[in-house]
Amino acid sequence: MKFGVVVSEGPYTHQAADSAYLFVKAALEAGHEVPRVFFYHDGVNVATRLSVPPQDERNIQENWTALAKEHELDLVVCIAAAQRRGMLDENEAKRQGKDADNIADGFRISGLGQLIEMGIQTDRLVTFGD
Amino acid sequence: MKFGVVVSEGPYTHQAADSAYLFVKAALEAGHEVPRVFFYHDGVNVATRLSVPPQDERNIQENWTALAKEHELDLVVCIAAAQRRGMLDENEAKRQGKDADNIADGFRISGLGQLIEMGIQTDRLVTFGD
Amino acid sequence: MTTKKFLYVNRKAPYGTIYALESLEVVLIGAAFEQDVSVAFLDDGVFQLTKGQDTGGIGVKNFSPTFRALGDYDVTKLYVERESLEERGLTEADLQEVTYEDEDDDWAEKPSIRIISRAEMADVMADQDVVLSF
Amino acid sequence: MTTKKFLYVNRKAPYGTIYALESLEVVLIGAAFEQDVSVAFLDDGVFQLTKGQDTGGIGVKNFSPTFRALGDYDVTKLYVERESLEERGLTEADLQEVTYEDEDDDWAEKPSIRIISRAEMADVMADQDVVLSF
Amino acid sequence: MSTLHTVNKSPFATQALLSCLNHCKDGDAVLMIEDGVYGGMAGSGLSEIVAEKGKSVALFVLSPDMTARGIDASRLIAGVEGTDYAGFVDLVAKHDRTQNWL
Amino acid sequence: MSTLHTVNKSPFATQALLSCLNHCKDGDAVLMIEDGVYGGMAGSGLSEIVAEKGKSVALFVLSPDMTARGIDASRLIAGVEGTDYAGFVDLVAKHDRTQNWL
Repeated sequence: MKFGVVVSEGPYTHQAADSAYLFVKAALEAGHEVPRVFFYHDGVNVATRLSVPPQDERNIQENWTALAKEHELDLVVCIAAAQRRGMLDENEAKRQGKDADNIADGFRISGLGQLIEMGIQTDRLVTFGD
Repeated sequence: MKFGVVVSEGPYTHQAADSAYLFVKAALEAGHEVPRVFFYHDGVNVATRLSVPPQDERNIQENWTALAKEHELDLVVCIAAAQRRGMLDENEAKRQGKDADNIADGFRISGLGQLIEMGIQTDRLVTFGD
Repeated sequence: MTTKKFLYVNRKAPYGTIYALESLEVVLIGAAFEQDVSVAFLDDGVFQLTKGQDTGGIGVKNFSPTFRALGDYDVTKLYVERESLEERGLTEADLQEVTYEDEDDDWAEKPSIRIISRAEMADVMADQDVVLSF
Repeated sequence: MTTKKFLYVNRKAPYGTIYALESLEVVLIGAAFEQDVSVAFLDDGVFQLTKGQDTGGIGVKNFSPTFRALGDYDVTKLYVERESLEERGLTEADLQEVTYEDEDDDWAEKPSIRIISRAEMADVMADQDVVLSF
Repeated sequence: MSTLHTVNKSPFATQALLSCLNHCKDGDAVLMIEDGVYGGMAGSGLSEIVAEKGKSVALFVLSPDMTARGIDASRLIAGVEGTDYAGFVDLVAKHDRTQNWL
Repeated sequence: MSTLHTVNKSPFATQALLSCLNHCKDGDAVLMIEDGVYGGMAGSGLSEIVAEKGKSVALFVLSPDMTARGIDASRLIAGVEGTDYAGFVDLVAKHDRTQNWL
């Protein structure tokens, strides 16, 4: 079965990004497909490569990047939500005249249409948020 | 009278950063001092210089930076909260081996002790959060 | 492309948090995909539709007029829960008018807001393919 | 340096959100400033002190043992509201033991957790110079 | 000695306002801001509880937040007073401490 | 046709669980996760409401979240079942749609 997953809250602040990660792992282990994970609202902050959590805490971004690499996941960061919150990739930074970017490997920035498309193309949609 | 202000939630997502901004402006206009504003929890995200809000929305970071410049405000971003959430200045980026930083002018990164110190040295403490 | 029943569920008040605004952005973008769209307002979500919102004093963008544009995007089913209104001391008269032009009825102007009971809201929810919550 | 009465107010459950953990970080740092510190647990904040927390299954750090270190930082007044416990079906026996050594009483080991009524909690709150809420 | 309490949550969504009212003392003030302003509305399922507390504590709503949400001042519970940010600042100064119910 | 509902908030802090229970239909399932697991505890002021709903809908709590918070399975309301992430996945697959009460 195909599962679409939405992450709506930021890392560390809310458990949503952790719960979603464990859910996606379990879904993949059970033989389901997860064609896309969509990061919306503060969920876009999961994608920053600049976080430095304490050594005895999990690294949420690295967890997602590793899972994406292992299973070729499509991790999509909503561009509208990301712009408000200061999440940019190299192209966006150039386009917006910003002198830095902060999106980690394994995440890509795209439009809200990708959320709707995910709803259309998957069998189930699960949101983790606040 | 001296007012200390804490901002505990991220920009746009929660109204806290807007309310705190209007409160600090009103306090200064009434002749009070605001020796420090402390950004904690997701409040640290207010300090990103990479945000690009829609043209018909306020720019929360620029509002704070301008107010800080006008009134020589001390805007302190909690280092522990900032590290988790990927908010770094140039020094921190270097120290942590990160290839980019994102703190805007007018904000400085420092420790939680600055929050306690603010509580000791001000007459009133007001928190805007979730 | 497959047509699915999409329900956007709004349970939060406007302005205190961004969910109401960012939900509306999804509804507008989603309209381009020509799905069967419904929007639900219950609990504090009913506050999103109050008329007379004026955000000049808080420096935040007033997005409430955008609801009136939904008809142009063929989003014509805005379900509002009666019990949620009542618990908050609101009536239909406190909500802004949102209408659409019915192309199947000689473009007659019709109300988009449908006040329904909690039990009917549960029926609407149970009749969807995709439920997006904000 | 001035000595003020600081109260840290905890009203949120642990792990679902970070407030409980980041509140504890403030308390620990604040201890170095030698103020008169109290910590209040009410509403869902009482869940922070339950014993037997084991976060292995959710990949999040278990910070509950840190409460037991508070005594070493001279943070010895942890006020827990009885009504909040009762509404949640909890008793003092569900909470972990937190103690400190009383230097004024030959280093006798004493409980840091003080179960108080809602009215007493209101009194504690009204007796502070600085109230920090999480 | 008295306290200014602020509440920024809708009383229909969270327990913050109720908990605040349960802990404030005679002579304190409660200022409802952001989504908290809904707590000042008359005719809701919670209005009576709020009005009753208004006999012993001073109740305020932040007018700019009220106006933003389309609530007319005529909808406020009798005794609940609207104030602007300057009034908010005065309330903070006037009371000995501020406690924020988040 | 049935729905899996998830609730991730403490029922003592927000109205999410109550609103969920008020809208789910016979044969639906409700899974309490994150801070939502407190809704599954026996002996609280809300246990009776939850237990009563358990007669018409299937009630679950996510065990890893329960264990994290120090709640032993023996504390659950009779009829509320613990499940792990694999069980969560199965519940999503088994029901026709998922509705998340945030």
